[in-house]
Amino acid sequence: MLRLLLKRAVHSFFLITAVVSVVFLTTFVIGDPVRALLPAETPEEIVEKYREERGFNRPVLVQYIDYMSHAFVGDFGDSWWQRTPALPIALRPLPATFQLGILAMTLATSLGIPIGVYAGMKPGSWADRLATVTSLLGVSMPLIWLCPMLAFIFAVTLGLLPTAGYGSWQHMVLPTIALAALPLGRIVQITRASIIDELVKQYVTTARAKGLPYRRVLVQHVLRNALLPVITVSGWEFVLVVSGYTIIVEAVFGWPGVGWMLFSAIRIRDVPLLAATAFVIAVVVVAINFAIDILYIIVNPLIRYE
Amino acid sequence: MEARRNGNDTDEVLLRVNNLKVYFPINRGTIFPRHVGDIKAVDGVSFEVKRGETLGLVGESGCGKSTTGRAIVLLEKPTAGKVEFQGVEMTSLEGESLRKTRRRIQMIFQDPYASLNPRLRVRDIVGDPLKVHKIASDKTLTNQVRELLNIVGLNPNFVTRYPHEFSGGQRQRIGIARALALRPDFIIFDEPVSALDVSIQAQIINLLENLQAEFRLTYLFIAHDLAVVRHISDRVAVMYLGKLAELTDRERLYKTPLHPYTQALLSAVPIPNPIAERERFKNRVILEGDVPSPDNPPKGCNFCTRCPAKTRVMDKKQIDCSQVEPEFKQAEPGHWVACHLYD
Amino acid sequence: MTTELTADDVTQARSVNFRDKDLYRLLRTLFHDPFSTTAAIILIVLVIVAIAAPVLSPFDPTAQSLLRRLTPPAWVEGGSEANLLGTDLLGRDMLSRIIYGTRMSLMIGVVVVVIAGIIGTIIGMLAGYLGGRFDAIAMRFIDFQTAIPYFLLAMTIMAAIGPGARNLIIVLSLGSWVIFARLARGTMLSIRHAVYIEAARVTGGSEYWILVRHALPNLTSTIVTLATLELSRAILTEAGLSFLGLGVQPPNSAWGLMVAEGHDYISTANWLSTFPGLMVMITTLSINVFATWLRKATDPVQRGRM
Amino acid sequence: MGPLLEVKNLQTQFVTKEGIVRAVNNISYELNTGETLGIVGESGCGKSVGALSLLRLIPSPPGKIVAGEILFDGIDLLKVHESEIERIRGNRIAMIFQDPMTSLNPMMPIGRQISESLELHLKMTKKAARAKAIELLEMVRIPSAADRIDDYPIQFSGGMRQRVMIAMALSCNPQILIADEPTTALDVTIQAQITDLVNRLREEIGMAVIWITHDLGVVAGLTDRVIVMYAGRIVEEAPVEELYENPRHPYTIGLLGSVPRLDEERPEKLTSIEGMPPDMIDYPSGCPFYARCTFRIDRCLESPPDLREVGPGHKAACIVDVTSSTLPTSGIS
Repeated sequence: MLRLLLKRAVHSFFLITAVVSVVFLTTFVIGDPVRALLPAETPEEIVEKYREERGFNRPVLVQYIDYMSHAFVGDFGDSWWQRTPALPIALRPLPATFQLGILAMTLATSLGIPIGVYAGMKPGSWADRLATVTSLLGVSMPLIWLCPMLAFIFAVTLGLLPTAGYGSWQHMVLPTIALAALPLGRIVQITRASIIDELVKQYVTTARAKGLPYRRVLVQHVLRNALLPVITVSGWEFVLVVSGYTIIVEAVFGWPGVGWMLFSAIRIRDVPLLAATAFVIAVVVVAINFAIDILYIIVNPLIRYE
Repeated sequence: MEARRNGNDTDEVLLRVNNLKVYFPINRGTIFPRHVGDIKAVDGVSFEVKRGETLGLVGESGCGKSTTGRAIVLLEKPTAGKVEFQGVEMTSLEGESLRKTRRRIQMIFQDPYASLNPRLRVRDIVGDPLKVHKIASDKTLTNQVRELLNIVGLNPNFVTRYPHEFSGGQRQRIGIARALALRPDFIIFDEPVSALDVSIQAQIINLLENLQAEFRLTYLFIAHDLAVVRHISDRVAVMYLGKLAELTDRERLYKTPLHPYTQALLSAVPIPNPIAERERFKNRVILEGDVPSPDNPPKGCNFCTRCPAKTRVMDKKQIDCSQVEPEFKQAEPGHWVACHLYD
Repeated sequence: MTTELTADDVTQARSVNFRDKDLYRLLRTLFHDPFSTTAAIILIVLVIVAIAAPVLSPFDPTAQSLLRRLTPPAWVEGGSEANLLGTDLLGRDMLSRIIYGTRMSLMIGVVVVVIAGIIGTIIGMLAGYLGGRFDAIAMRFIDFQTAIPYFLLAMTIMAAIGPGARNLIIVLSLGSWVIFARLARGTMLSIRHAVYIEAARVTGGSEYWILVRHALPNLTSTIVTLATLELSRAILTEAGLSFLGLGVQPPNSAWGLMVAEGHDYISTANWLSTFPGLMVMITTLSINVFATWLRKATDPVQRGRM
Repeated sequence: MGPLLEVKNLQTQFVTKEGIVRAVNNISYELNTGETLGIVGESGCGKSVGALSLLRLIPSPPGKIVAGEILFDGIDLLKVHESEIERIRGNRIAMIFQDPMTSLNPMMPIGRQISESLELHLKMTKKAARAKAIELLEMVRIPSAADRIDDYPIQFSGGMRQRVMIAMALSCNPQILIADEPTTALDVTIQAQITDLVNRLREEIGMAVIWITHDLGVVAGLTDRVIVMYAGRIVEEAPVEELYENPRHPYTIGLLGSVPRLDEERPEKLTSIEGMPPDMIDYPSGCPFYARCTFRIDRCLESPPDLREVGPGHKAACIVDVTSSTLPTSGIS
């Protein structure tokens, strides 16, 4: 088990390295950071001088090693926009994203698992149809459309909630719903499939033949076994929420989270801030994966024998 | 001894397996694998099959009987040993010459559902071997397939159907037709009837016997069902944990088994006769425990952990079975056994 | 389940009595289900629209007319018959822009799926068939890339190499091929040890013959199903990136871009983002419904599941 | 005293897309206290479905018990409330299944799976149930039971798992044990261990056993009386010696001829039954065995023959008076 976690830690280290490397590669090698930094009409000699000062004329590999060694102590340089170290700036919006992300995942799992379980138990029932529709909509839903529509209906037309912004609970409602929609679909789908898979297994008949009431068989035998894949998928979805969905949702609702920070950094071409934000997101992703692994080990006693 | 049914008058050795070993390495790590042990599926097996006879190979699951059969047709790569077919060393063959030799040896598999490609029609399943070896032209192919279906007792009009349209017994017949297409000399049956119901099983067994007589075929019949093996075989080999325990002709094996494992195995088989079976039930030799794992077989005789005759060996011969491995040798002419009792 | 008679046994017992014609049977199951029928029809229409965009669109999608700017759809007060779905900020005809947007989105999606599908399938098949070190390395790479927060990297890469349809295709293909590779490898692995493959080997079939004749046909249906799902994902990601200004650029029309352009006018001119967003939704939903049917129809094991 | 269990005209069907599968068609039999009854038949003959129906364990949908009565100790198991039958399941009637690999919950320690029913039916405390579970594991001869009680099924071999299943089934001293092909998935030496174990425990507990199998050998040694099923019907029923010595239904005769035997001179050919069992959806209106029968006459097509008395305690569902000696030599290959 320890081996597994150790393996995971090594894997995580490489993962973060890879993300930072890709950012380095795209911004410093493919893109030209100096051009991005200076106004477009800067004369060539000033650009060259600047290049030299900042060390951008050194060989790429040297730059890369230099960059990575700084990155691993959390030094991504100063943000070009705020002129202060980039990492603290990138960390600041993290709580806001977690607020939304955790709320959305709680909503998605607390709705999705019961719907999925019920649908799996009774194929063909209304719950099953609801599950089918939810999961299909979930996997097909374009966030770029869902967000404006939610804003239009609840904020503009009904005037119940603010269109965008941060602060009160009212501000959280729409982004949370938008963020929960996609994971909800996926969780319903996997829960349903998992329950169906589990229910036809022989041990269920054994448990019923023992005289256990159906409800007890379901809770004590089936549910626990069926939830294993649900945990894995929920973890993946959480990862997608904080590293993908949130970028669009925060952009639409003006929510000051990491997604919004990333988008802003790209828009204003603040390379250090972009790298720092990407690093933060990668670390969060790794941390979530780690948490899921540990949860999985706790819930699945058999992992020791695999 | 009963006369051989299939007119085996030549005594020509068709297949000679010598000290065959098939080990499956246990590796840790994927990119830089470390070898940490072996599953010794087949661990030094030797036997001969004469032209026209049926050699039965019995044993319980995991004893290596299927792996032996698969190694003969090189579906598994032998770790060591020789497989000589009509004087040709099989293990050294590659590419085209291997494909040519394979024509002579065919194999029938256990699971009639998995052994037919679900996306091909019967015509293609049975006709493919003919096409591969360029025996039939496109024109004659269908007719040849129809004829083969007829031989195995299927309606020739089934050529355009897909495997899922057939029952288990019918599928097994299709598999047999496919094997027969190349007019082989030798067919290896890997549990050909164990997935089938009793009444269908009898149909297939009868078919196999008819085909053997008609085409002068030689069979290696691998199965766990001792009664089926007794019915179809001329000689029988018993396998336990990767090694042969006993090998002799059918009558002797079933009437006077020498190896304690064979004795226990035969005693464990329930027979469909209530009065006799009740008696057997009372006197049954019940082996303790399970078969040990082939990645860590016992030292000495591999049967020593369950052997009821272990103390007898100690008393009579002063041999510790858990230390000394018995040799597989003839206890009497034509009767091979690996047990210290017959040293 | 101890029940001896599964549905499959029944089908098997029955099917001895009839001859199936594959395509016929497939189509019959399609038209049996009104949802998949509708989805199929919508998809056919979309493809026709994409191909015949120049013929079908009433206006040049780039033609601006400041006089007619922000005309609402025809059925709303102030709308005109000429611009069925209204006009945008610059007075361009919405219907024409949506028609060209269909062309753009489908084109990008299809090209991505074809590129990623071919590369991924080949690598996956080889990994599965060759096994050994090639497989181990390919697998590590695939695992790794799947774990990386993809949308984040897509954004940085697009920011670095510059937006536009061609770059979008490159980036989306980079994200998609691993999924094909993983599936192809998995299927290949299960097929490699299938008894019928061994049977083909025993009858003397060459490796090439086995791959083409026996392995490939068993691979196609799963790959095709995955391709439809990936098409939907590519369209969603493209829309998301275009929405953030990192995808298709004006004056080209793309659904995501149009939603973004209309975003600030959500309270005054909601048709600007409603219709293009709806198009994304309809397209991905139809694809997913179709894919669900396809999976069920081609894989009997999946029957009864989602 | 009346029989312990009485099954009357039981019919179980499955609704599928293709049509209604008539898995069990009107079967009736009795089981006496302490008796061992064998139910023999090939796959798809309805023997397992029939057994599952006894405890209402048929998955529904698609399955449904459409008619019949199952009288156990004076009550009709098909009519009582679900909670009532739950009190009987695992307590007074227990069941073991074919595949020991999948019959246990892989995620639950075996001790817990045994003590569960002890707590449920015998109202034992957790502690007492655990102690009893160890005792039961020792009874089925699991070595060092006390150490292994918290192990998971994956840590046991197939034979050992089947022992755990038996311990679980016998935990509440049931009056009836239904054994649904419990040794089919096991090797023959392990099968001998299990049949020996069940036979001994049966005598100790004094329970009745319904042993369902396709293996005519297993039935011969274990049972007092045998029922032969074909296509969802009972075609023959007789005391075990009588059935093997004097089979009176063409199917039973064919079945016995199909088995290669260890105990007799090897016949030149097995007498196989040609053809296949009937389609359970397009169920034949006459005798279901008609198409494969060598004794068939036109009258067989009129209606499915009822079981009729052909000897003391011996019933067969055939309108022709057949014995193995009247076997026509032609027609059977």
